Amino acid sequence: MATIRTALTGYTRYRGREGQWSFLLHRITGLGVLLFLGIHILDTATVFFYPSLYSHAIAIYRTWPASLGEVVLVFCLFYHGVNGLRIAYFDMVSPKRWMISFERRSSLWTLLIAFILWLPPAVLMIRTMLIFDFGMFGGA
Amino acid sequence: MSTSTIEVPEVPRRVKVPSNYETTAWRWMRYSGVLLIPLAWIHIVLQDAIVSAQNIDLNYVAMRWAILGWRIYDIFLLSFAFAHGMNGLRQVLMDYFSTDSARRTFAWVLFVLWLAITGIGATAIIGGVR
Amino acid sequence: MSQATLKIYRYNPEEDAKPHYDTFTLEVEPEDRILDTLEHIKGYIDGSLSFRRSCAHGVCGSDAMRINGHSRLACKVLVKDLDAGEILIEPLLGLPVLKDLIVDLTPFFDHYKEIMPYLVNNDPPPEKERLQSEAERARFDDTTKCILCAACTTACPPFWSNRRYVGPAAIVNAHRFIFDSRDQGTAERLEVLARPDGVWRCRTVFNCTEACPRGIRITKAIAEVKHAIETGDLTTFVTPVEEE
Amino acid sequence: MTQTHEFEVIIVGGGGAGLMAAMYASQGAKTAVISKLYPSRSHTGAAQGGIGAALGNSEEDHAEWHTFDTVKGSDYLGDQDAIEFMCLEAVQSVYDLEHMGLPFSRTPDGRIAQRYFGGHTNNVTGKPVMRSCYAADRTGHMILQTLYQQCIKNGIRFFDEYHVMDLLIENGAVAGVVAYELATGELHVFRAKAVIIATGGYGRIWEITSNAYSFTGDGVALTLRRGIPAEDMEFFQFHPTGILRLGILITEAVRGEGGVLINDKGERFMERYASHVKDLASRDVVSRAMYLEMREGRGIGGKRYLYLDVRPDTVNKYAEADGRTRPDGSLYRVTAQEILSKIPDITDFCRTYLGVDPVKDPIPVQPTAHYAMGGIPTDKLGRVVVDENNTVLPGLYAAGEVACVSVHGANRLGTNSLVDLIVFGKHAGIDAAKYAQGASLQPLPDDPTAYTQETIHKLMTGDGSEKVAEITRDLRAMMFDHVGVFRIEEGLKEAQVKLEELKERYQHVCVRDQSKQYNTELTNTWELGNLLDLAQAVTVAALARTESRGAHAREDYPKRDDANWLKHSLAWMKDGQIVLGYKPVTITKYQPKERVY
Ligand SMILES: Cc1cc2nc3c(=O)[nH]c(=O)nc-3n(C[C@H](O)[C@H](O)[C@H](O)COP(=O)(O)OP(=O)(O)OC[C@H]3O[C@@H](n4cnc5c(N)ncnc54)[C@H](O)[C@@H]3O)c2cc1C
Ligand code: HEM
Ligand code: SF4
Ligand code: F3S
Ligand code: FES
Repeated sequence: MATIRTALTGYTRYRGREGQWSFLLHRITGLGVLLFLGIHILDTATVFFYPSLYSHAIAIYRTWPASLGEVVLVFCLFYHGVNGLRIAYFDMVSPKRWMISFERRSSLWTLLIAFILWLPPAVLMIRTMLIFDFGMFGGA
Repeated sequence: MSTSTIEVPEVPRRVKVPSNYETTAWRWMRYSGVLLIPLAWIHIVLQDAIVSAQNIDLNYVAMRWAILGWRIYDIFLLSFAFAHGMNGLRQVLMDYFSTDSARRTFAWVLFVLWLAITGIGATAIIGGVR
Repeated sequence: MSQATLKIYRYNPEEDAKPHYDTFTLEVEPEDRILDTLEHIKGYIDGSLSFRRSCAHGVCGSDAMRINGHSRLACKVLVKDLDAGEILIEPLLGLPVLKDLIVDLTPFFDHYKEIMPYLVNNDPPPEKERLQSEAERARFDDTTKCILCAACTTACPPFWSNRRYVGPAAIVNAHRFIFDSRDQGTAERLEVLARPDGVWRCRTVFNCTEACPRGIRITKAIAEVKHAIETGDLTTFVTPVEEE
Repeated sequence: MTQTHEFEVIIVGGGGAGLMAAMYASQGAKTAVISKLYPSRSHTGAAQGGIGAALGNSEEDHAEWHTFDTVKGSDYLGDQDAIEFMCLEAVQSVYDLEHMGLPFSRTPDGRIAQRYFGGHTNNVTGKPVMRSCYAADRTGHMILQTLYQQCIKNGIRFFDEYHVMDLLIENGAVAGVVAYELATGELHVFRAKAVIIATGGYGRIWEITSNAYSFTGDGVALTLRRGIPAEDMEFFQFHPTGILRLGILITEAVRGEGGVLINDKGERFMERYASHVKDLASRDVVSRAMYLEMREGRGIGGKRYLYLDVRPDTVNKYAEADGRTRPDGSLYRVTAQEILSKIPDITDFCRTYLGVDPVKDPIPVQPTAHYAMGGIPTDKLGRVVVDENNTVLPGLYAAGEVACVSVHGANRLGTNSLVDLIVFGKHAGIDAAKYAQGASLQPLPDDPTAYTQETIHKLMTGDGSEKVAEITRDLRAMMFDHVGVFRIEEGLKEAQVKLEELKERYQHVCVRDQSKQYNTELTNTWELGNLLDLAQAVTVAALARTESRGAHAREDYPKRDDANWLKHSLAWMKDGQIVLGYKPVTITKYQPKERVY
């Protein structure tokens, strides 16, 4: 029991640095994407099993909270991907780069790259959301 | 006493380590992850940003799956992404449940879930829009 | 001379139902070690404050504790190294607290023993030394520095949640033998480390490397061990530590 | 509740000597190690420079040369049979360590690397010789780790964080020990046929010391209380280079690699005190030279410290002046990188505690209390001898810094302590197991823990008008002033008076923490009692010895006096007072000569 508590409160009681935060973010984004993916597989599968339900599902995706969620999802996937690549590169190709200076710098770069990659699709998606859900830019 | 510099022969050291599930899983996370970069990124940028849910409906899905390439693409995406994610979840749970019985239990649950959902997804992709 | 305030985690199982914090204010020099301040408190203010210590210069590994939230050796942190303001002193995380800053190290040493932390070589020894080139020796130099202080293992999130994880310190000590050209027990050692609670629980969180008072490149060492398990190759990926 | 355990051999102390003894004893007897620290935290781990053995891996060397250097270093007070035995055994012991896995640094051809150290010379040319086998600057750490690892491999029983507080002797033989378990506050009786004491030294008596908090001489103190004498207590080594104020050691290897000591005027003053080997003279010589420099006002800024300079420019300048060459004949030149790679830990200490980078700035140093040459008298098999006639106390052994064989005499040579641990630890272990096979357990006294319980009870119930921390502080400052590098009659007499006062004050301390678990206040308080007793033995023995020899430098008797003082002192404790006796030095090959470096 004590270990579970430590597991949950450790992040506030231990002042980890970049590594700890990128690990948490990697884990949260990974699990977030997985949750979405599970749902997404099931709702898409309705096209074969219950085609009539599909439009209901899609309708939910079209609401603005879902649209915002997708914006976040895209960030999660980019961050998780870039960070996963960073880890895989250090692990598989160049273990000697696992040193403090590299770790700190590369964690920040990862965040930055994920952010830059995310911006264009995010702008597009937010624009679409504003058009469809809020009738801006002349609406649809 | 010796002042010469006889190099000690460098025999490359190798050992045989029987490979086990965890080792394979670790490797899998990295290889599948790298593959997922094009697969997942293209998918999500295309569907969510460029096409967007606003323009997706049964017809769109039917049109897309009319092209065999997209079906193969989606099959790949499904198998890699979901297996990667489910194994990730299994690893996360292993951090929090350390008894063998708990680990066995959730490993089975996750396996069944993975099989079922992958099966459903694959059926849909192969079966197409009805 | 200036004043410092220390907020210290207190727990005496014979008296307290729950841990609490005590605050002490005392005169300090900027060059004082945190250990000096603790000794001062124990000597002059509250004799019951309990902690381990021995060498007082960072080589024995007794006084690892959490200082301002980081695993550190109290004898290797000077008052001036810390931000101004209250200094927070707590026991290591992830091991049962026995009293004040003293934690139960049994799980830690058990993991150390699990990975066969000794040279295995069943050939009859030569008359003189076994030869080893400077390059072979350099490969595991970094991991010979470990003083078993437990700062790393108790900074590791996977260890907080799963005490069965062997933890970075044990892997560091395994590394020291795995890449020693004289060792013959490596295959067996790697098998232990390939188990579910071996190296694979490491998620490269890096808290260990940041915490190590001996500056060991722990995450690098772990990555090299992972490689050895994965490929059986004990040479290619292993490089001596370079200066940053 | 007292638990009783039964073993054949009990080892008290998990440092280098204790673990070595455990490895060998366990091969022939049921063995356990009791240690007040986790073994890996013993002070052997702090040893930096190296372990001396005439392997001759880099240049010509012989065990006889090592023997002579040790005899000379000891200022002829070392017992020459034991020294010869140690220096011969050293070679095999170092190979044994290597076979156990010790990761020595290596020469280009793959052998154990060796380097210069103070007092180690080529007996023909008088030049320094590379005799110190090393693993970077953490040789002791590697020895301790390697031995601990081997003990784990051999499944040796450990009782960690148990303080041994009393030795049980029945019918003139060892019956066992009484230990206090820190985790529970309970007393344990360990019955044993043989007991090996390996508890290390007692440098904590002095204010500036390289020694750990736990170096409180428990072993010597508890045998002293049981009627066993302590030998040569007046000889305590002050290492020349401790970090200013903190006393943290900067190994002699820094000078071995070419570092030099510099005074306020920028002079390399050791040229004046030891024209041959200069900065690599024996420790007592260098420490005294430093004191004299500081006394003449040539300390840095007139203060009581000097510089140790290991910047590459300085090293190269003086190496050239000395005509120092590499083994292949080329000129000795170093780069900053090379220096850093040979002394990484020292560099770390300087950066952490002084904010000084040793390859860019000189290191402020002062002499620091370092090593106890004296201790429990033993023969060369580690058996404790209890009188002038070397009568053995059956079943009792001592090894390591706690013991006085005596191989270090009046001054220990650098690297010889680690040799001592390994060689005599091993032989004590072997002999104890052998003895245990032929002996039976002694009966226990009626109430084996009575004495210990009473001691603890007194400490827990004192009137509390005095503070342990204050007595400790006063003791250490007083001893550093009066019984330090230089000694003089008035100072020693004053120290004696002060010690009486301090012991009186100690009667009034009280342990406030009344809890059972992890009562470190109690153990600290008990340890202070040991320091006080040992300080008394040191002072009384120092006052009696009216000559200067090795580490014992009397300003009022500056000459060595072989006619009267070529003998070991023995100090007994009788009713709280120290009583002295003497026994002869064993001289085999080397007749005393004047000692010049
Ligand atoms: C900084 C430093 C550097 C040095 N460098 C060198 C060097 O380069 N070369 C060299 O030859 N020598 C060197 N020395 C000297 C040498 O390291 C020591 O003399 C030696 O390590 C002592 O070893 P030991 O086994 O006797 O004691 P230790 O290693 O100190 O072990 C003592 C053990 O006894 C235990 N103990 C103590 N009291 C009790 C008790 N009451 N009950 C139970 N257990 C107890 C402790 O827990 C510990 O395990 C150095 C010393 C210092 C301080
Ligand atoms: C886009 C490309 C991706 C890459 C490069 C990638 C890479 C990785 C890597 C290397 C790991 C292992 C981390 C570790 O062991 O420390 C990992 C873990 C994980 N991944 Fe991915 N991944 C990607 C996509 C995904 C997707 C699409 C999902 C969701 C379905 C996902 C879910 C997870 C989960 C849940 C974990 C476990 C996290 C943890 O252990 O904390 N990943 N990923
Ligand atoms: S690896 Fe570093 S932090 Fe971990 S136990 Fe060893 S010395 Fe301590
Ligand atoms: S903190 Fe833990 S996860 Fe790995 S890199 Fe260090 S062991
Ligand atoms: S007291 Fe030894 S490491 Fe701090």
